[in-house]
Amino acid sequence: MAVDLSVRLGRLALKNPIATASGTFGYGLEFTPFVPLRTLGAISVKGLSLRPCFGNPPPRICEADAGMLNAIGLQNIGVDAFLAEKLPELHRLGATVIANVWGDTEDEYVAVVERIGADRRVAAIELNVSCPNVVKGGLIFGNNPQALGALVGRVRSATKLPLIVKLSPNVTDVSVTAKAAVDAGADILSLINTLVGLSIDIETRQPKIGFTTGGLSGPAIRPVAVRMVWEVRKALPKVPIFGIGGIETAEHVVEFLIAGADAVQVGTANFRDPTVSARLVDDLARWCAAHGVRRVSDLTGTLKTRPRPELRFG
Amino acid sequence: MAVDLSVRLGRLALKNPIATASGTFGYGLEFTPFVPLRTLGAISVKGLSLRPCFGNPPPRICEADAGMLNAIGLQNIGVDAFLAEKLPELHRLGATVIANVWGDTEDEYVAVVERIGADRRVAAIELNVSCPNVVKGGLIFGNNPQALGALVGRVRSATKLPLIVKLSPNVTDVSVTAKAAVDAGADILSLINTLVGLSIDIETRQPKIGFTTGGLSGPAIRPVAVRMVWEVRKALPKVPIFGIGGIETAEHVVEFLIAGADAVQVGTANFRDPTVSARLVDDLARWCAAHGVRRVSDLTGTLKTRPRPELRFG
Amino acid sequence: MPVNESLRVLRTVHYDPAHYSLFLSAGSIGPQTRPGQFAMLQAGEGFRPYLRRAFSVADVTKVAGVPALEFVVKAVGLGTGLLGRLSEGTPIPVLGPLGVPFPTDDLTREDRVALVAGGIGLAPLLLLSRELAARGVSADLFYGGRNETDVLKRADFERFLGPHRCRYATDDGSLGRKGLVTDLVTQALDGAVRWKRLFACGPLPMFRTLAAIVEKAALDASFALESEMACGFGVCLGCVAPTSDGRFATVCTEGPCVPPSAVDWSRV
Amino acid sequence: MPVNESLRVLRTVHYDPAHYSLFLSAGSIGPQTRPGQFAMLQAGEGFRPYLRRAFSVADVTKVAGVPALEFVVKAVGLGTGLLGRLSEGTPIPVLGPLGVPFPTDDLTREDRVALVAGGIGLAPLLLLSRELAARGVSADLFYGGRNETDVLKRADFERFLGPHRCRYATDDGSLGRKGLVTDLVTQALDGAVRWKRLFACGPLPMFRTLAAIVEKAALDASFALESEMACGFGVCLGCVAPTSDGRFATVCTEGPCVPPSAVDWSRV
Ligand SMILES: Cc1cc2nc3c(=O)[nH]c(=O)nc-3n(C[C@H](O)[C@H](O)[C@H](O)COP(=O)(O)OP(=O)(O)OC[C@H]3O[C@@H](n4cnc5c(N)ncnc54)[C@H](O)[C@@H]3O)c2cc1C
Ligand SMILES: Cc1cc2nc3c(=O)[nH]c(=O)nc-3n(C[C@H](O)[C@H](O)[C@H](O)COP(=O)(O)OP(=O)(O)OC[C@H]3O[C@@H](n4cnc5c(N)ncnc54)[C@H](O)[C@@H]3O)c2cc1C
Ligand SMILES: Cc1cc2nc3c(=O)[nH]c(=O)nc-3n(C[C@H](O)[C@H](O)[C@H](O)COP(=O)(O)O)c2cc1C
Ligand SMILES: Cc1cc2nc3c(=O)[nH]c(=O)nc-3n(C[C@H](O)[C@H](O)[C@H](O)COP(=O)(O)O)c2cc1C
Ligand code: FES
Ligand code: FES
Repeated sequence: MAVDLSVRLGRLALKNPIATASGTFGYGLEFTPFVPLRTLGAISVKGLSLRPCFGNPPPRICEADAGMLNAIGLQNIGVDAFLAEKLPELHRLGATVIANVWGDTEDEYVAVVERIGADRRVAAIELNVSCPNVVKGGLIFGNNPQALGALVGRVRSATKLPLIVKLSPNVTDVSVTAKAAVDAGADILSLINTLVGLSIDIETRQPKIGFTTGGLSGPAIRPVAVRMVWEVRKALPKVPIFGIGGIETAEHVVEFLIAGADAVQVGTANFRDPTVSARLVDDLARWCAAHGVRRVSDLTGTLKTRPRPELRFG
Repeated sequence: MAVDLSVRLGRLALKNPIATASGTFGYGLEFTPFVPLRTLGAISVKGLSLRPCFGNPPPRICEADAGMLNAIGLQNIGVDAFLAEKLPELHRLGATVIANVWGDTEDEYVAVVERIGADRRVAAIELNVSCPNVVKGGLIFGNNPQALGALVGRVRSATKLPLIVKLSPNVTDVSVTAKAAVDAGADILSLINTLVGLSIDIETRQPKIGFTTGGLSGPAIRPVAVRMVWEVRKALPKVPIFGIGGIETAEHVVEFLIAGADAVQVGTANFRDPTVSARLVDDLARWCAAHGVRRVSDLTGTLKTRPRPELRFG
Repeated sequence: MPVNESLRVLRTVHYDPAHYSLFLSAGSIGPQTRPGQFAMLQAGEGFRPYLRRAFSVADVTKVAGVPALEFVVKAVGLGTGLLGRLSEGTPIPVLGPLGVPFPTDDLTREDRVALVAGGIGLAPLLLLSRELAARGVSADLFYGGRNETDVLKRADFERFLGPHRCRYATDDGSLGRKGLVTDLVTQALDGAVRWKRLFACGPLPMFRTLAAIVEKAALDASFALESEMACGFGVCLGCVAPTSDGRFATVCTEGPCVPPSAVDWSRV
Repeated sequence: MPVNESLRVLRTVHYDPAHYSLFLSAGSIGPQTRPGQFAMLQAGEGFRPYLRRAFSVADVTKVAGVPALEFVVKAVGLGTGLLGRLSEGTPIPVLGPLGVPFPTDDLTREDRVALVAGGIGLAPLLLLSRELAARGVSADLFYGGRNETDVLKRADFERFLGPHRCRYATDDGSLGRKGLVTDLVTQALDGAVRWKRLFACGPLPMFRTLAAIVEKAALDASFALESEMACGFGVCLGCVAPTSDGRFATVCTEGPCVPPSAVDWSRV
């Protein structure tokens, strides 16, 4: 059976719902030995800032149960170097590029976005407002609806490209920040970023991560990510969503779609297996065919919940 | 080397820092084939309500990566049956009993606590204000500092027993709810309860849990739990803490103590291995001896963080 | 009194890609186990799977003279897949025996009972057959599956109960009667046969039909239920089934063997 | 061009409880591998460990005639423990060859170089020794460990480089000179010997001392660094080391073999 894998997230049309997550796919070009970039729905590149950023001192990563912690510190070559040295080759290879951007201040965010301007080689801009535990920026933007709204509003007026806002899961009610972002002009929402975690080397009594805390990613966080996608879908039924968090198999992709995602981003799994993203595209097509799903977009938001009893759990 | 395992959490003195977590140890008596109850620091029994509670319709549990989801619905025999049928035997067996309690309203919480009164066979009362996704109660109390403060205040004046408040991890800033609980009279804090998650059976497109969402527990959540213990310890250095979340080995216990916990509660691990709690007491003593730690309480809050650079992560 | 012990794999016998028997050293669980009881097995050292898995003790037997527990397993996922690939000698954490066994104490040589198995539901009925045979209680077996390969352990059942006492049904007619096992039961009940008790284990649809049949026939019965289990000994409260008195009962401690009248089948 | 392929365990040789050699089928990684490069190995099917682990290719050789990759491993935890228990024939996902190799292209028969190994740091120097021997470059090996059992693969080193070229140091004096391997190097440098280049792999303290030594002696050098790695090919940015020009460089792609002068040892 022929399966239509194409999906539309508002103005952003993707040939399939399998994208790769920022910070786990480099600038895309590192994966050319493993993945034909043109076969992917999209690739979100490492978070870009106005100036190059050296990131945090090591140790930056450690393993966790069914996942890992990281505190890279958003090391990147800067938006100008990206546009000059990486984007042309990505374009030549037919990659659908999402520019993930961040800044310490509203002005920096806006400046990065203006550098990209309306460059047609960039399919969409993804605002990372969800770097947890940041000394500046992050918490203020990511976990505070007012500040988030103000930031998104300014960025919105700085670009005509589809605007994705990537939300933090480290909040009491993700639908509140989601609404704030959308009301301020976000076209698409990405969720989730990493959960703030801490892991300790008990021999040295030091955090395993130099920054002390790190972002937890991988299969460990999938149930939380799927839940938040479902919550935001319920609160904002019309807003397209990238589901992110612990995706390793086509079944995981289907789970996110059923919960309410229109597409997904594969993150940490790219480290365990650099070929996984391309394989997920094939596996997803096979799964749909085997299950009589002609259009993958038909899966989105089809969760059948049972009536909720007036009971609590624990 | 002789190791002193005893710990003091304010007025609550425990022979060792290994307690068992509510809802994962039944009423304690179910474990007599596997664990000499008197050897444990304490046992927190299944959440007790004013009247018996039948809980949620099945399915109530499913497996997750390095953990599980549950939405039991706080099924319990009720506080009166507990006092009449379980407590005497627990007392006879020399168990240190923590009564975990909950209600749908302030009045219900207070009523349960008054039933227990000043019963000397109960070492402490643990308020479960953190049942996520509850139709009534939970969210209001667990994730709202004002409502939490009001509740804890009323319960405080209803009992002389040490009062433990068990906090929800599903919040933007756990130190805020922690402060609210302590300002209102909590003696001790327990953290964390489960993270709200969703897992889907993609064949039926139904949630694997009848309640739709469930609480994520097990090793998957340990980094989040350790981080929150550290945050609350920083914010409230003098307040005793029970660290909870994904503990399976003595090394995990030590990690929580270094992060700032005075004692720990072992939860889901009791399902995988019903003998784990007693073994952790021995393993912890062995670890301390091997590492020249004479008093286990010397480990608490000894995390050596590095100076934090002005950098963000992701 | 349940025991938590580490038992070694003595042998694994694969019947077809989906079914196998896992033989573990009997440990101190073997001698204690009554028909209908189960054990919780940890598959693999890692966290995949994370929780133990529940399996009925299918037989307490011997492997090359060594006392053994037999589990008959259908590979449906992570844990059942892994358990089938363990090499001989591998130690497995096992918790058991658990749960309420089939009620058999009152049965005598004068009694005749019925055993109804659907698919992998044969497991607890095999050990039951051994006990009934040993005590001289006569029993009729009705065993249904999708096709012939689905119907396992026939030689053992026929040895315990007598070949003439064993009737089979398959969806495709590849073995025994074409159709549902419950049809065989109805047919037998329409005949002269009177049973003191009916014991059953199988999928939910079979239980539903059977529950109606035994109620209509006012026949005493015991069903070995299934449910997703985290602990297996009554503390997680995850395995409950709705009861006819409006409660939720833990299948692991109030069951798995229960009278069908105790279950509210409309809410299952 | 790194390859992601599944390679089978050909043999595992245990030297002592803490050390072993793991031989995998060479696949298409073998022929491509240069001394100093490494591979990322996935240990186990489950999520323990979750990430792949990095190991230097210690040799490209043959096992019973079959082309093989040899890894010399020190068991320090989850992954290294698991990899040592795999049975022959087990397939392992392997990504390689990765990273910047030792610089050797400019070396000729007239040249003499030094190899300095500390503990498990022998691994990359073994394949280097094979290449140097094949190209007729003479090399002096200085190899230190805690005790004699810590000093592995001596027969191979001595076969490649000549026994008289191999000097050892142990903390307890159970083999070679009692003391640090770096003392052997200083001693040799005080003598007449002049090396075109010094290659080293070992623990951080050894690197620190050696960095000072080679700087003082204005000796060209290449160190094979270690760091915790998630991806191994430059995308997670997790494995960085501080550079003397104030940046952070990825050990997996800008290294692992780097001139010590490029590293800011004060910030390591
Ligand atoms: C008291 C009892 C006795 C049992 N006896 C046997 C037996 O003798 N032989 C046998 O083969 N199986 C038996 N089962 C079922 C067995 O426990 C499940 O097949 C097993 O847990 C599946 O684990 P898995 O990791 O392979 O599947 P998973 O990967 O966990 O899931 C795969 C599929 O199996 C389903 N499943 C998971 N757990 C259960 C469960 N507890 N019951 C039913 N379906 C489940 C899941 O919903 C999913 O659809 C018994 C179950 C109980 C409760
Ligand atoms: C380029 C490179 C080449 C290497 N070559 C070899 C080799 O040839 N032989 C060999 O035995 N080891 C080698 N290592 C080290 C090896 O990768 C680690 O020993 C291994 O990752 C530990 O994994 P584990 O699961 O056993 O330990 P874990 O259970 O993950 O941790 C146990 C201990 O090992 C430490 N550790 C974890 N990862 C690393 C790491 N990447 N480097 C150093 N320490 C670590 C942890 O901090 C912890 O103290 C190399 C590392 C790198 C980066
Ligand atoms: C090493 C690492 C670096 C990351 N860097 C970024 C980043 O620069 N920008 C961003 O928006 N998210 C970043 N993330 C978050 C991921 O994009 C993703 O949201 C998160 O890891 C959850 O998905 P996963 O579980 O599939 O990894 C990073 C994650 C990891 C593990
Ligand atoms: C099946 C189950 C039932 C639980 N019931 C309760 C409860 O009744 N009251 C409560 O405060 N916490 C309850 N919890 C939360 C645990 O006490 C604990 O806080 C949480 O599981 C995290 O610890 P763990 O990862 O060690 O399991 C329950 C957890 C599980 C898994
Ligand atoms: S499986 Fe835990 S109560 Fe039944
Ligand atoms: S290990 Fe990922 S960048 Fe080096």
